[in-house]
Amino acid sequence: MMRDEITVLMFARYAELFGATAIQVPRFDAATVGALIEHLRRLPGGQALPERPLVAVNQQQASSDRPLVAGDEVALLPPMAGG
Amino acid sequence: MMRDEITVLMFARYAELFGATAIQVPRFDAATVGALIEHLRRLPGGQALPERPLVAVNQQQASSDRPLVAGDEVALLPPMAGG
Amino acid sequence: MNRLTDSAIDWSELVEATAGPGRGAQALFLGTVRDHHAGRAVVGLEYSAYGAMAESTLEALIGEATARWPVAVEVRHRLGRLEVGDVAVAVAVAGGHRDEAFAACRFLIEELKKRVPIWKRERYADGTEAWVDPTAPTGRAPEPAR
Amino acid sequence: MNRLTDSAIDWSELVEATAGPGRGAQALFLGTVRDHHAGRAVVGLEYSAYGAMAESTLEALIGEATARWPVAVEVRHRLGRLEVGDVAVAVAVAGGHRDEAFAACRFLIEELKKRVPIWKRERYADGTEAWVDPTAPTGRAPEPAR
Repeated sequence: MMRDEITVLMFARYAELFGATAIQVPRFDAATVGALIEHLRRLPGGQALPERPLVAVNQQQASSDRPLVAGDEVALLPPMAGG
Repeated sequence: MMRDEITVLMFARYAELFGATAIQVPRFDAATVGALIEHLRRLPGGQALPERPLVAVNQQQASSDRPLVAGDEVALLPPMAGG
Repeated sequence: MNRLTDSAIDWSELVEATAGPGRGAQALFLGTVRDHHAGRAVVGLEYSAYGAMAESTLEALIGEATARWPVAVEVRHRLGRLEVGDVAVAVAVAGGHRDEAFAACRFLIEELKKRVPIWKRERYADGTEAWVDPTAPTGRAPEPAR
Repeated sequence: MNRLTDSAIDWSELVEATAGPGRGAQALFLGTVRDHHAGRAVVGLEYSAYGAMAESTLEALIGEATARWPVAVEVRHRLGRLEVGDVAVAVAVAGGHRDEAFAACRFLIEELKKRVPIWKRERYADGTEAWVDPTAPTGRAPEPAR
């Protein structure tokens, strides 16, 4: 991981959309959670991503205005279906 | 059991009051559940019996005006404490 | 069907007995002997029952539960002398969804306590004993005047 | 603490682990794999998770439950490939009284379903598969446009 990249973990259906379980994104394209999602929706496979998917930053759910800094663990979470 | 007697089953604390697990009572002293209880309360040990204890007739809870006939299975039930 | 038993309750067997491929939600309730009651240290207790009526009342309660919810049910109550930690009662329910599994399980233990003729005599750490009366303010039956 | 496991859940061990001499009421909930969902015949499913967050969220839920009720709690969720009848999740609670045992058990399974990042892919009798989405009207996630 380069210093100015954000790693985005992908799970379940979202991993299938992108064909990847993690994607590195330049941090200037992902200054906030909302900007990151906009960026991801333009990537191949990203068109099926909802406009406001559930996102966790450092394992806590985060809203779309949450700023991202290098080293943040960002994860895209499809609707939960445990139990 | 004589034809004209009612057998009253006693359980738990009530069995201790009377020092018996069953008592035979002449049926003319026990025409109804209420009359039976009045009679039992006059027996040795019976003074500690409540005026309206829980009573089952043939394994169903019965009210004090329930008539009793020979062959009925009558039981005095202290407050239930299972579970 | 014998739902009263003098030996230890095999509650895991009850959970397995209620399972089924359409029943995705299972609830189990266990009532065990506590080491205290109403402020007194309990070392054990003894359950007794009006056996025939207890069995028929349990049967009726299970009929009410299965008429009200689409569930499979197993209930056992232990009688005789129990020590602290022993399982006194087990209610196992399995249904398609957790609403009905929880509701039927709760219904059965509540009604069992109210309606099934079973009695409990507690043994205390100080050597005394008393009948439990859940309807009395102290939780214990009054001692008879002797 | 590993609350996620790839092998069969030993739920009776969880019930025993929560027991204690002051805890007279124990509640267990098991979620098992059903043979149908939303009108389709299910032959099995596969659970996956965001492991680290699932563990930390379960830890937080247990903290919330034990702060709210005086109970001991054990929770396990199975991951990987499961067949019909397999136990997917187990919640064991023990407390002094049944109100708190039932309430905490119900709270934990409800919150787990809402907040713990675990996903489920169902396998159907007709050979197809789909991701489950409890928030979708059909109960299944839309297929991606390819």
